Amino acid sequence: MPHVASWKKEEVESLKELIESHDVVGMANLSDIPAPQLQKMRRSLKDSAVVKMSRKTLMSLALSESKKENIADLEGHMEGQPAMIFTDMNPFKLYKILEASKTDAPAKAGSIAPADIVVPKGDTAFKPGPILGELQKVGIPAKIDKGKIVITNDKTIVAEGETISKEIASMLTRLEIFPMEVGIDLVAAYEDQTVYTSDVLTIDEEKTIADVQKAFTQALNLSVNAVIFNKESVPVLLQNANTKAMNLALNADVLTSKTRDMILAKAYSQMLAVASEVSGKDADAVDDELRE
Amino acid sequence: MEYIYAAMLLHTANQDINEENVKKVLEAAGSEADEARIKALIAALEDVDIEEAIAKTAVAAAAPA
Amino acid sequence: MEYIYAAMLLHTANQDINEENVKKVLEAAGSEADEARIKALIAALEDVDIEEAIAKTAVAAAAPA
Amino acid sequence: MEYIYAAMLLHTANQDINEENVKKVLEAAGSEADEARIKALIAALEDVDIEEAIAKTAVAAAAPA
Amino acid sequence: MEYIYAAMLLHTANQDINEENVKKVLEAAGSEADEARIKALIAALEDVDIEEAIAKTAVAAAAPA
Amino acid sequence: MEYIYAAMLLHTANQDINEENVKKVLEAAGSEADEARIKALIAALEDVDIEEAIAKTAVAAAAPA
Amino acid sequence: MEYIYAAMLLHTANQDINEENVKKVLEAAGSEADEARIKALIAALEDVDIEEAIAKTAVAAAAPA
Repeated sequence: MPHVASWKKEEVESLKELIESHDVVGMANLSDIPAPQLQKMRRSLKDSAVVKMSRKTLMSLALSESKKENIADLEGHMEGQPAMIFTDMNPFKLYKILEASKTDAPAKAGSIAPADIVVPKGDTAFKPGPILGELQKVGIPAKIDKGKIVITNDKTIVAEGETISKEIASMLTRLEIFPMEVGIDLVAAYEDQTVYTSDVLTIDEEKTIADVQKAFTQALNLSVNAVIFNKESVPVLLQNANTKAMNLALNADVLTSKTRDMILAKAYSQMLAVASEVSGKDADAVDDELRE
Repeated sequence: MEYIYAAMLLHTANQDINEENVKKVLEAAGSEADEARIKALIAALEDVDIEEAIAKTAVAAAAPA
Repeated sequence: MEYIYAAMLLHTANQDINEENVKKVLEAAGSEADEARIKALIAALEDVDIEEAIAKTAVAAAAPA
Repeated sequence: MEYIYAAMLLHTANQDINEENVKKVLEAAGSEADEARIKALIAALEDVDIEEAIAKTAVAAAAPA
Repeated sequence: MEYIYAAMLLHTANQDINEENVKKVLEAAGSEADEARIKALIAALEDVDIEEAIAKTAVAAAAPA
Repeated sequence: MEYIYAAMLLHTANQDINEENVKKVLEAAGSEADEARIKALIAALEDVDIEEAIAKTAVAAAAPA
Repeated sequence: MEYIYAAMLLHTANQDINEENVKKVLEAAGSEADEARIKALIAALEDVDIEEAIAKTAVAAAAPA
């Protein structure tokens, strides 16, 4: 090992210890997180994860010296202001927790819009003044109405993926629109010889629910269509059987306790239908009670 | 309504809906048979498609539920 | 539906819906009168208040329309 | 509905819906088998395409019972 | 579906839906009675209220159209 | 529904839905594997196009409308 | 869908949906068990109430039917 300062050696050793003592090692990007917020997040993660900022070279060293197989691959995922996260949580769960803890933040000049940024129509807190011109200048449709500045239409002023200009960033802040999400970006996580990147770590809960429902529906369909008896399929099979039996009884005019009233009513309404046709031709062709 | 039921009965039994038949059915049912009304009914039914009228009921009844 | 129409005819004419009457009506209509079906009809209608049955079902069918 | 269920059972099992069979099924189910009703059932089903009648939505079925 | 109709038949006739009865009904209908399927049916019916299941059809049928 | 899920799992994995496999899956899932029910399952699925049966709405079939 | 089926099987059998169990079931079904997908499944299902999701399907299915 080349000559390095002893504090650096110690830091690498401590990172290595953390790597060895946790199942999951994540590589995060802490760019744009204000210090107080980072403090808060660290505190809330305290029992489940350790966040460690260090120099890239030291982290690389610690990763490459670790005996864990493939963990050195994490090196390729250092972005922005990299930090390491150590936890025993399932990496998918870690990602979910970090995403959920992100908070809204004001736009900064030069930031990339994470989604379409829309200025909604409606009243603003602004009194008439030069701000009207400034709004119009950045493309926000505004006018004065009853002593207030009002935005006349919903307006997408920055599309997803576009860079936010200085003027727009400052206007969004004045409008109290905070389009950015700030928090710990987990870029990749290592567990058990595998490095998972954020695209893999993303969980779509709605899709999971939809899949659960789909699986159940498929199982129910299969049970009913193949006439396999279980407690889910039997009620449906009973309903289907009942429908078929009722159809047969009603279509063949078989009087049963369940069909009797309906068949009588059917005869009656058929009679009324014929009577109405008949009385349409000649009112005297029907008796008084059938005349409308 | 007896007159209509009588006509429908004859129709379903594939019998002619004429004065004689309607009268016969009504009398068998112990109902008074008014000649003028029977005549009017038969005349009116000439332009009525009973099957169609009945079929319409079915549709109307099915629709609401 | 002949049997049903016959029953409704008798009901409307305020006559008893019994074997003899149903048979008489059906025969007057030139319809074959099957004893078993007549018996079944009468048995099925024995405890039934026809007016009520019609009213109940008709209301239910008409209401949502 | 026993008679109808018995008919559906026989139909589904590809058996003839005749007096003997319906009676046998009803009795096996501990149900009273009334000859007249059985005969009436069979007569009623005689002219009916059962598959079609089963599949065809019945008017009244749509009405909330 | 024979098994289901057999169960409904027994239910309507106020008989126990047990192995022996279901088997008896199926055999009377000339249907093969598979013990395993009968068992599965009975097990599934343990948690099912037949009346309620059937009643739901009516509701479901009434809701949509 | 364990048996069904086991069958679907085997189907999706392109494995034979036979006694041995179904049993293996059920046991791996800590579920009691009843031989008779497995046999019944396999018999029921024999002539069934699973892809089709999975996709075909079972519940809507109940709707007469 | 194998992963979901495996999870549903475990759920129905009242077993824990954890890595070990899902893997065991998938392997018994002759399916390749990808660790990452299993982990993702488990993390995703942690916040999902399977019973509730199923109940909603059932309601949705019953309503339009």
